[in-house]
Amino acid sequence: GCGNNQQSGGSAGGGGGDVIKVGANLELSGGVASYGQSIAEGLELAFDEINKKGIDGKKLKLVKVDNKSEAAEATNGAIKLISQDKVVAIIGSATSTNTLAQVQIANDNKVPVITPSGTNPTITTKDGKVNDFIFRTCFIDPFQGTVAAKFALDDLKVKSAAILIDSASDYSKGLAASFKETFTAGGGKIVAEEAYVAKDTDFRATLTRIKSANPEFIFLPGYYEEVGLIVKQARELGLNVPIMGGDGWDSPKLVEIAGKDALNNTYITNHYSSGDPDPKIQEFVKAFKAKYNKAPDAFNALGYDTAYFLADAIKRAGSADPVKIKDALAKTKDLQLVTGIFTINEKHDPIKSAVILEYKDGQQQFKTKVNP
Amino acid sequence: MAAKTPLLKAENVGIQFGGLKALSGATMELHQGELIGLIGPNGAGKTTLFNLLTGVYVPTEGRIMLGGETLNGLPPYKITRKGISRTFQNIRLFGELSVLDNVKVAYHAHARHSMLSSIFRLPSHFRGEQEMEEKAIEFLNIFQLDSVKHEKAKNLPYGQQRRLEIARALAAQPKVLLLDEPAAGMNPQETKELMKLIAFIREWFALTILLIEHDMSLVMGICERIYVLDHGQLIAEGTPEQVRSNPKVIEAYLGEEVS
Amino acid sequence: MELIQQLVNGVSLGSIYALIALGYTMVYGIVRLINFAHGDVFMVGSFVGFYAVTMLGIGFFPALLLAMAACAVLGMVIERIAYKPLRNATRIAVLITAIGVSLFIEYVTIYLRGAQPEAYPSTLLPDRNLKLFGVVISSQSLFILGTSLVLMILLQFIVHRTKIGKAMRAVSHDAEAARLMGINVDNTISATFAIGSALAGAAGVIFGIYYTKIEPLMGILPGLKAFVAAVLGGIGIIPGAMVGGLLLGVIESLVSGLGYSLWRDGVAFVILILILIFRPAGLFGKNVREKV
Amino acid sequence: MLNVNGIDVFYGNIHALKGVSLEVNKGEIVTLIGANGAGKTTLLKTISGLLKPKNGDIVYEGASIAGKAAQTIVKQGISHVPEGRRVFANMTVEENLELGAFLRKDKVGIQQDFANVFQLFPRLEERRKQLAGTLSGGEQQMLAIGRALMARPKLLLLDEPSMGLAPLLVKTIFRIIQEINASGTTILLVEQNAHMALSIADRAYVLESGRVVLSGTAAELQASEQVKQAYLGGH
Amino acid sequence: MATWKRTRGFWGSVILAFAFFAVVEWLIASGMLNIFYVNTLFFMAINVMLAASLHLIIGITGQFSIGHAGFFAVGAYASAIMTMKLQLPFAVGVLTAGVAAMLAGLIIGVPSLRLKGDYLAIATLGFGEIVRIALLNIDYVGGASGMTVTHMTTWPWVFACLLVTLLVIANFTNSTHGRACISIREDEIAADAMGINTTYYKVAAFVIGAFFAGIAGALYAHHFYIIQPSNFGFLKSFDILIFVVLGGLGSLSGSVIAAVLLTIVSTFLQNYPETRMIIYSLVLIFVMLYRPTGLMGTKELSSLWKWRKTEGGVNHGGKNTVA
Ligand SMILES: Nc1ncnc2c1ncn2[C@@H]1O[C@H](COP(=O)(O)OP(=O)(O)OP(=O)(O)O)[C@@H](O)[C@H]1O
Ligand SMILES: Nc1ncnc2c1ncn2[C@@H]1O[C@H](COP(=O)(O)OP(=O)(O)OP(=O)(O)O)[C@@H](O)[C@H]1O
Ligand SMILES: [Mg+2]
Ligand SMILES: [Mg+2]
Repeated sequence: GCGNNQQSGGSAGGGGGDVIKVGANLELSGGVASYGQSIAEGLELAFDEINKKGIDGKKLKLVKVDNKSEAAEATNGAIKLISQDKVVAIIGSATSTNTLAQVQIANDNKVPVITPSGTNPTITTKDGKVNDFIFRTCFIDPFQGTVAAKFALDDLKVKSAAILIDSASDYSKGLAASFKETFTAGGGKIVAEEAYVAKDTDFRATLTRIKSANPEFIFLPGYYEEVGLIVKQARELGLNVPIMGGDGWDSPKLVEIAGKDALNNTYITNHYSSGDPDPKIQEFVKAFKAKYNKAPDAFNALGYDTAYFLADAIKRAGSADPVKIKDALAKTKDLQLVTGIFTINEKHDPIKSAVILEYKDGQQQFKTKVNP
Repeated sequence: MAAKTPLLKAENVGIQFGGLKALSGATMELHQGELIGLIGPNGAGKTTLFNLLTGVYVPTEGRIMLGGETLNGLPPYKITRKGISRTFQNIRLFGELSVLDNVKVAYHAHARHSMLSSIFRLPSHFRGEQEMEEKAIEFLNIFQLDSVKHEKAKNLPYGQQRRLEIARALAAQPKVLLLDEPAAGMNPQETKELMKLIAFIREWFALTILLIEHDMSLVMGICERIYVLDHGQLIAEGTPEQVRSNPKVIEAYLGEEVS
Repeated sequence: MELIQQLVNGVSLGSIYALIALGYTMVYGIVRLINFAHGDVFMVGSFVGFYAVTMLGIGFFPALLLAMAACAVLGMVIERIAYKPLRNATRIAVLITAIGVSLFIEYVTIYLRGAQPEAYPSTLLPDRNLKLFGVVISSQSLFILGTSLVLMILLQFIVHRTKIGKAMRAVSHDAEAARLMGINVDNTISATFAIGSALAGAAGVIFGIYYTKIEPLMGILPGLKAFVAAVLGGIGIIPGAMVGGLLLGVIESLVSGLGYSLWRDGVAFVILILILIFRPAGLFGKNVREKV
Repeated sequence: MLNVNGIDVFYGNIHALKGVSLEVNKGEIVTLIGANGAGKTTLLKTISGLLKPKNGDIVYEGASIAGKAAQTIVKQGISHVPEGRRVFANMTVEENLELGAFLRKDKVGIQQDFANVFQLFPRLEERRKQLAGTLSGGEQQMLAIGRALMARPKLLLLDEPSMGLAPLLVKTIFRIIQEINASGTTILLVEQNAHMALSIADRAYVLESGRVVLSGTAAELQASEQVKQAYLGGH
Repeated sequence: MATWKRTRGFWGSVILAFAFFAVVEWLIASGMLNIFYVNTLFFMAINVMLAASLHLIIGITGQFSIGHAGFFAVGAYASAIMTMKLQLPFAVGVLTAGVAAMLAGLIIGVPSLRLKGDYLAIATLGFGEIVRIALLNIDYVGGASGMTVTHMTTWPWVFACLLVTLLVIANFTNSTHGRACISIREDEIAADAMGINTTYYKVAAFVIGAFFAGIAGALYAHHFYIIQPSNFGFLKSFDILIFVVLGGLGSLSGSVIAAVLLTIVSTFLQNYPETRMIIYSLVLIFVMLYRPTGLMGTKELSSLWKWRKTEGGVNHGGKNTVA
């Protein structure tokens, strides 16, 4: 992402004039730079589109900061965006931790923060109390895990499963927890629970261990970079059982990394399918390909949706006042976006429908749609 | 003299490096106030003996005693504190430290102010540092190094570095001083001055000195007794006259007669 | 059976570490420089190979050679620009420029092509799984093990038996004295970097084929592991790097195989520290005491 | 054979050699004496190409070599035994000697020179496989000289070869220097041991604070009061 | 009287420091310093503490340690456990952080007795990684997702900790104990032969350095809301190392200046998200190419100042030079 919309911000406040400044606090360098950059691509595409029409005559201006994939830098970034750039809202970060690092700043300064992909439940609601200014675009975890467990039990009719999670990801842990709960409640048995560390490349040792536990099914909630390798190596080791994961799998790169053959007999829960004939989705895919010359992945889509989610709220708020924007964000209802039609619930989490997709020869095939 | 118990005594000491017996069965005695020479061909094991005496290497055989106390296995700094201090064949000063600080470091073991007193800048810190400074300057004066006391040691000319090494070794306040080729790299004139200096410090500090040197004018000129090593073995011991005329020494070390 | 499979897994992982560590320890041993950019040269090699295959449409061996050549040049350029001016500086100063160069390569790559991963075409080097008594061995991992063994022998030969190798070692101990022998110090160091970097490039391509996924930050962890392997084996000792790499791989696999995959690197480091405490110059390093 | 014409050499701001001139004729032993820090080592390093003169010229066999790279100069037949031995500590004695012949290609000749060096220094043959760094000071000095001889130089620059050597060896080395010279190698010898140096040299220069202050035949200098006072311990 | 003369410079700087404290305190209270600048100031102070503490280990004692983030992490987590889990006051947290890190320093000091140079470097790096991985696996402190920590770091705390750190390290260095450490750096064998207990001082340097890195950890944890093992990896250790080397190995003021400058550079580069790391890496390379000995070499700011002051007079400028 070598965007070049870096302009010197001379104007006084994000609300003044005919531009509205929106911050993006993303992982553009460091360990998870690929997620942050994907979100930034989606955001930029959406901002271009939105600015073609403008919002009540005003244009949105994206001010990005790089948090180096570090929590402290995420705090620094949020402070800078709020106090120096005077943005009306912040989009980011990609990971839960880096979003959590902004929560208190956002609440103290009354500037809404929307994370496109931070899935930790405590981001929006801590100890039963809603964080007023924090929102997210992505799914919360329990739902996907539940759907996956039901699918494994009812459709695949498996009795035993192994779980392999990304230990550094709350997302992965959340999915695994709800999967486990539903799966065991439905009479299934978890025969192995293993974990890996993000950015690993060799999973053979862990997979060998899983293999010796003889599961009928593997639940693998993780991100495509590792998932691709895990699926590939699992098949190499002769682990041919069905493998299932969540929206973190969704990327055209997954197929390239794992290989078409290895991906057969795998399933994911997702919010949408890029193969979905829905025009909204197809338009996005086309526009994205035109701009970036590649197919979008889940982070691209979430970034894109986050921009529209915010733009919609700004429009409804009729003002660039952060507090009003926050109120409008909280009232979002039946908004049609790429990753589903969504409504923000009282915990500031979106309610979206889910689909189950199966990989066949490298293509996502639509299996079922599940509503929450 | 032989009746008195020796100050420093090596009994049958030896060490092996891999297959190489660098030193074996070396026995020597140093009495209070003596100035002894240690000579021998290159690679005979002279420096190795120094390393054993100062704890740099631990002897694989034999025993080293200082005033009745066994030193075997003690770390070098403890041996230094017990009273043996040395210079090195290839100068090992603290290059980045000033001349003054080089000497102060050696006086460290005699400093009485604790780390906490320094951290909190208690009066004892200032007293201690003051005393160190005065002592160090005393040593520098003796070696005529006071004029360069703020120079970094590595910037001194060679001759001054050699002298600074001796000054530093003395600041550790040893009973026995070991000098490894103190005149190396000096011209005859400088060597003469060094001889005077060694004689002086021996008197002034009531030292016992053991020195290694290849410059026979120095060794024969000031040493009272001389030990001769060859191939890790002591081959001779005696007064300069005895050693000079010892055929074994002539064959192994001196070549023909020296003046 | 599981244990044997885990050992096989470990050896195949370890051969990758060894492959990277060989070039690392070579430069390390000769120039006494902790070349943190080595992992990034490895990454560049991987990408060069990838683009060569996907854009130029060439096969495995030409792509490998191209990547090696590109990395050799990159290595020499890095040395000339960032390390040569610091010949007389402290080693730690050069370590900082090495970190700088490492960050520079990583983020220029990200700037040019983004941080997203890329996948090597799986058709490049066919992979077959051999099954022996229930133990699965991939033909690619055998290939990697073989390659690193051959390279180890080759490197050992170059450094210890050839003239340029002697020149390298002489330069590493005393560059000025080496000049007095008639050795061209600059060229010798360049050659060292060229060889070490070419090896990194080769490792990059092979890594890409074996693991498929490559990305701009892929060099950081393997670079670190190679550093560990090199030190474990004894700095600058080529067979040491090989053994260090294999050992590291096996330890990691066994720890994961016991179900402590999250402790894997931790255990590896504990073992590393223990080994170093008992053998302060690494497994193969002679603990040459400084002669006083 | 070698003409140094008014060279100035600097270390940063330090003016180490100030317009030094000297000449060495074919077949001679020329010695250079002077106190510590006079600039003797600096001069040798400049001749062998480790340092570059700022002004002045160095002419060797009719061609200027000032500022040329060290390896070019070695190739032309000038070998330098550096001060402080500078042996390759982690290489064996044998490898050190091989490196001395780095630019040579005549295998037979190299073998012959190995034999010659071992004959001069039997101790080195005993320690063939020992790492040079663990040799004693004297042994290292022998190795350094042996290593330089392996290049079969026409002009040999020796920087304090007797430093740290046992008397017997000092004599041996001076004898060897004469032998080397007799076999046709020209020698420029830097020494603290002025006595010995002057006794084998044909001519000599005295360097003080970067300037040549005296020169003449060895016999003349030996007789000079000034030299006696300063460098011979004033007998 | 004599004592006063000698400590004049010392008390002078303490008074100056307190004046600075008061001014900043007033600016913050009056709202003239907005949260951006306050935040940058705190971040700077934390980095300075890290740099100063590593300076003691590498710059003064010459122990090549690249696992400093390990001590930092121990401090951060120890303090967070005190305040967040046990609900103890912040002061207890800060102190515990120091003590816990100190213990860690003691542990890593032990390999330093047998290892040298790169071997020590890799052992310390390994130690840092072990700390990080241990934290990753302890569910009590939140594992990979880390711990959220309430904001408690205030300017008086930051100032006090920073001042104590710098004073202790400067005082230690400018004493016979500091000289003992420097002598180890210069030549360990000779130091040993001069009667310096090298073992003791090497461990002491690790322990003191670790203590202050731990304190910095406490301030960090309570300023940035969340701590997570991944923020204490070896790249963080490198960041700290860079401060020390860029400032000039052996110069305390150099380390401080480098930490301040690099924090500013890093903050400023937030405006260039795409090229941030590229520019940063170029800064590193160019500073090292043009000043291989670091910004200050081994000199101290005070010595430059003293030198100028006493020019022509009695020269006692060497007294305060660290190296
Ligand atoms: N650390 C070591 N490892 C292996 N061999 C060693 C070591 N130290 C010394 N030696 C060997 O032990 C022998 C004695 O060495 P030593 O340095 O004591 O000689 P020396 O008598 O001091 O000679 P010189 O007069 O040349 O300094 C030498 O052959 C040397 O190579
Ligand atoms: N690398 C250097 N940097 C700065 N100054 C130097 C350097 N090397 C030598 N000098 C200075 O240059 C002058 C000449 O030094 P040189 O080494 O040539 O003397 P020398 O006559 O060989 O002395 P010695 O008898 O001690 O070997 C001295 O004043 C010395 O301090
Ligand atoms: Mg010796
Ligand atoms: Mg000289």
